[in-house]
Amino acid sequence: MSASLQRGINVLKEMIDAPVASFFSSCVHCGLCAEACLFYTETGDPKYTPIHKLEPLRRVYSQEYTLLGRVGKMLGLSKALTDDELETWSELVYDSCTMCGRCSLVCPVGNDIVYMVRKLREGMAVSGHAPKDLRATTRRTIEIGSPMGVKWPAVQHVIQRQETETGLKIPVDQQGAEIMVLLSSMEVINYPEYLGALAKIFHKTGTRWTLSSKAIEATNAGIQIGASDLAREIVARIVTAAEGLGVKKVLSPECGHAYMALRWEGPNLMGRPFKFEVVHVLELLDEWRRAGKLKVKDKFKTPVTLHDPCQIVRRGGVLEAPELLLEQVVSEYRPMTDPNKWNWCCGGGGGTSAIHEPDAEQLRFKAFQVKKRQIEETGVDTVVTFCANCRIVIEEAFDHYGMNTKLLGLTELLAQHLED
Amino acid sequence: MNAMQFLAWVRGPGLDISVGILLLGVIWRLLEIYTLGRKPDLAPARRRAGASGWHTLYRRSLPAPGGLSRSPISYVGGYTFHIGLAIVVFLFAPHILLASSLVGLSWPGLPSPVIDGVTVITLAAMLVMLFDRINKPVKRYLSTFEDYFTWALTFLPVLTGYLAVKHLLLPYATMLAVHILCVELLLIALPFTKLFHAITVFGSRWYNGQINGRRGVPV
Amino acid sequence: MADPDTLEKRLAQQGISRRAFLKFCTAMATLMALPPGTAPAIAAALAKAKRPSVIWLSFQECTGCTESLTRSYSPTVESLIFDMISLDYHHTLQAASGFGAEKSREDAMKESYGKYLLLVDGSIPTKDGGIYSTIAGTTNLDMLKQAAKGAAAIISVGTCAAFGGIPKANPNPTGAVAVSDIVKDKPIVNISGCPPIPAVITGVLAHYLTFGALPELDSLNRPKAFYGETIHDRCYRRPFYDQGKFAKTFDDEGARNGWCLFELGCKGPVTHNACATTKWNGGAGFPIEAGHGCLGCSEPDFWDAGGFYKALSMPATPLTLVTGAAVTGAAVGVGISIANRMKKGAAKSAHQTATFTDLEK
Amino acid sequence: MSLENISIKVETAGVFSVGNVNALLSEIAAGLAKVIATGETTVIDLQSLPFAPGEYEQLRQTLGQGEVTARIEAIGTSEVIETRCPGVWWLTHCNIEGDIVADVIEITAIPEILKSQPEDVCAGLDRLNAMLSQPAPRND
Repeated sequence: MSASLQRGINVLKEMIDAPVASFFSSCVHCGLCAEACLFYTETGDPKYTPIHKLEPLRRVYSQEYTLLGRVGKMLGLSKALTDDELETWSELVYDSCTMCGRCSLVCPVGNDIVYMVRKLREGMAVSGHAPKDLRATTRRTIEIGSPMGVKWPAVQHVIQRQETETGLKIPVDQQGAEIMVLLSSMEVINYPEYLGALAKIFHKTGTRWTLSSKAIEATNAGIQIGASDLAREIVARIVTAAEGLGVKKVLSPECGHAYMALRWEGPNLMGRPFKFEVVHVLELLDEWRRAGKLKVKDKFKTPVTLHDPCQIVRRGGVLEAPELLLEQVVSEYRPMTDPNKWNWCCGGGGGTSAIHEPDAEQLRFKAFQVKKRQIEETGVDTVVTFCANCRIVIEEAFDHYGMNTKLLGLTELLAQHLED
Repeated sequence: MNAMQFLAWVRGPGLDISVGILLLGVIWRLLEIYTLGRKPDLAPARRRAGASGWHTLYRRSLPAPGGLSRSPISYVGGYTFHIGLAIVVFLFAPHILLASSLVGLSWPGLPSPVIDGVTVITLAAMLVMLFDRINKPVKRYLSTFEDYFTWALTFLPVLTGYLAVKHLLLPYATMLAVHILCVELLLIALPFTKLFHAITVFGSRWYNGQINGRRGVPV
Repeated sequence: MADPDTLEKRLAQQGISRRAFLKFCTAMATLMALPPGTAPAIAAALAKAKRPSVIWLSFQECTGCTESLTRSYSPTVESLIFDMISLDYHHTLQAASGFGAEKSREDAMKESYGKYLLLVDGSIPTKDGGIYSTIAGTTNLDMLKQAAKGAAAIISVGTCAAFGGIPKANPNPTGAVAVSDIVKDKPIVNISGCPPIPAVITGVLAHYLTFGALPELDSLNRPKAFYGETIHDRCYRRPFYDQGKFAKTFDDEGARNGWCLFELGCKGPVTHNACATTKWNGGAGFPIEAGHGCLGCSEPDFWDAGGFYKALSMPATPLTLVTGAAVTGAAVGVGISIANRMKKGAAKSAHQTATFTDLEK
Repeated sequence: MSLENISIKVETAGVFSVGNVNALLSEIAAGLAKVIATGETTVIDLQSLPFAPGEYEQLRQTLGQGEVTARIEAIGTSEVIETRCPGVWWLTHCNIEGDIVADVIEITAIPEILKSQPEDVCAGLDRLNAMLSQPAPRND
């Protein structure tokens, strides 16, 4: 079996619902969503207008689910969707959309545009129009268990190193632990100190926690590419492991879309609520902070600013915790313009960072200019964030632009300054 | 057909037909759109969605932070012509009379000179919006025939209404008839074009507010 | 050799002074709604005016127009004008009857062929060969056609002759039409109104008499001098309209304060006539001054224009399609809704679970 | 039962303040300025103006009565009044029955109608000469 246009359209027909119909019926082509999209603001190319990226979905909606559209299609007044068009749109739906959801926030008629992009990607994926890099990533996640091809032995190696560095035991497959911790491949490869930081914090709070050898990977390429069937398979691994261990909470790591995949999409993919709670690491830390369990010995002296990862803040709803935690540990925090839910994307969300085509990469760097401006306006040279993907994208961009700016993970920063 | 026959037709059968089509279209389209249904969200809500939908209904009436300076014409023009239209449509004495004869409700209106002024401002704002649509790359790129067509359908009733009241161009009776005819065309087109946003805007904002409200994000 | 038949000579013969003649010309200017400064021009023109023959035909009418004219409150001027015309046939006013009357009409038509002025009041029934109104065995239709042939011009007096009027109102059982629907090859002046203002009738006659030509006309062939503006434009209650002050009933505070009658159905805004300035009954007033809205009687089809007590902005007829439209809309909506759900259901059934190989073509 | 037994309450309309009088006074002022500047006469036909009930009387009161009042008896009575504003004349022409046939305000030094007309002067002279040419009555 293989991808086909017909399968794509069929999936779109499944995906279209009352909100989609309402949104398309409300659009007045005011173009304000363009101003919210970093791919438009940084390039000035009108084809990056968010609502325009949804044209294929709109066509299917109109032709399949409206009486006038059906009649028009029958009379040959509107053309059916073609593979060529979808191929053209692939760039708009994947390369130039990070599903950051900023457009959904500004639309004057209230259209949730990113809600529809997510649906359109379903059709794009099974009609074979997802970028090949994303397809490869998805394949690795399904076959190997991780988008970056990280296997359990590699994780074990990280565990051992962090145990040595912290002098603390990192539990694995502990039946009845309170919290099961997930990691993202990026953390395993690029930021292993995150695991050590967690071990320290759990040790100080006396929390019984565990990793699972069956489900270490939190990221979900199925969500990014827009294939729910695959996303479900990936989520199911975590659900099986967590429910098998009988944990109360599953800790989503510093990774944007992982939180989206598990916290908000997971139960819908599985078709049932979970028997455990999905918590983002910052939510947990903030809970402890409020309970007085998180005391810092000193503060980070360098002024910092905060980059809010879209999927955790704007789309995930972890709105206040990051700033409250940051203010606890730094002596000077200078918010960016458009902070919190209004923040601009790093340019690499929604699977975009996995696309390594030269055009897509150049576009990503161009889109990063908005973040660059935001950082420069604060006048600081240290940026804190809490998404491994954002970190990679931002660091790449720092290199690209030759910026001498440091980037820190919030959890690690906290761990470093905790009371002994 | 002379002016009075024309006027009698638009006030009689014309109004009947257009209001009929409007009603037919609105009910049809509302059912068409909102019976598509949606799956229940099985993810446990961070916070009960509660009145999030209603909040968003209100919140989206205000410009997004920074939006006003980034798209001043869209916002200022948009506000001006929407508010202007509302004032002219709902606070001009003869219109109130029409409403009271159709639905039995009446409310105080504004003096004619005020309505005149608002009408001129509304027309100007609509012209600016048209100019902006042609001038601004994004808007021009997005625009289809429908965008210009619906603009004309909205502009003409205001223009002809003004000309009728001011006795310009055509004799009053003829212009009044043309005005009513233009309004009738607007009513007929409303359910089947983007003008339907006048109704679905509430549903769309509500959905957006509700979807994101469960996640704890006030949109 | 002075023509003894000019007005100036006749007045002089009657011992009327030049000063009296000037006064008369001032009155004429007022009558014709000409600027008062034109009196000298009128005087000059009148000095040469001839005495035309006039034939007045009454068809499907109520004699209200004749009543209006003969009860005019400035009889001296009118009588002077009637002195100036030779009214050769008017079956209500003339003394002769029967064959004698008809003969005088035929004689006048023969003698002044091509020169006489034809005044018509009443509409002309055309259904069934026009048999619904006959005079001396001749249908109105035939009589009009005959009389029109030799006429220099035709003046349609009253809305019936001008636009068909009440006889033409729905369902128009006699197939009534206006003079202008039958006569196409003669200049026609419509002096509409039900009845027309007497001063307007005499004003048009005076104009013809004075200048030997018809006055300037609007698109409905009405003299612009009298029908150039709407009642609304010249109404003394207009400021209340502009302020948005409307009487809601005929006995409310607004009505007592003389507020605008628009909401009570006044057709002033769409009615062209001189009532608001010329007024009726010797200047006593006009309908709006008496507290009643204008009916719009000088406009075509005023009888069927959606009700005298319905404001212009209100529906002329009740909305009848609303219920049917709502039911149809609901039916269409439910239909498409069911079809959509079936289609979506089918799409779900057709769903094949995707594997990663399904992402490749 | 006679009509007197029916109690009828007569209500007179108050003066409407719709602004016609002021507009007209401005027009009159402009006419006066024109007379001063160019000597050109302005004539305003009061019957072609839309007066609200009471406004006509209000105008009459405002303009008032000045130094000159004249009556002309020619196919009915005409009353010529100079108002309190010299140069502003109010002419009311009535027919033999006493109905008003023309009602105008003339802004000029002296209304044309007051002047003796050359034709009438000639006619008067003719009549006088005719009288003179008759043999004088003999005193018996």
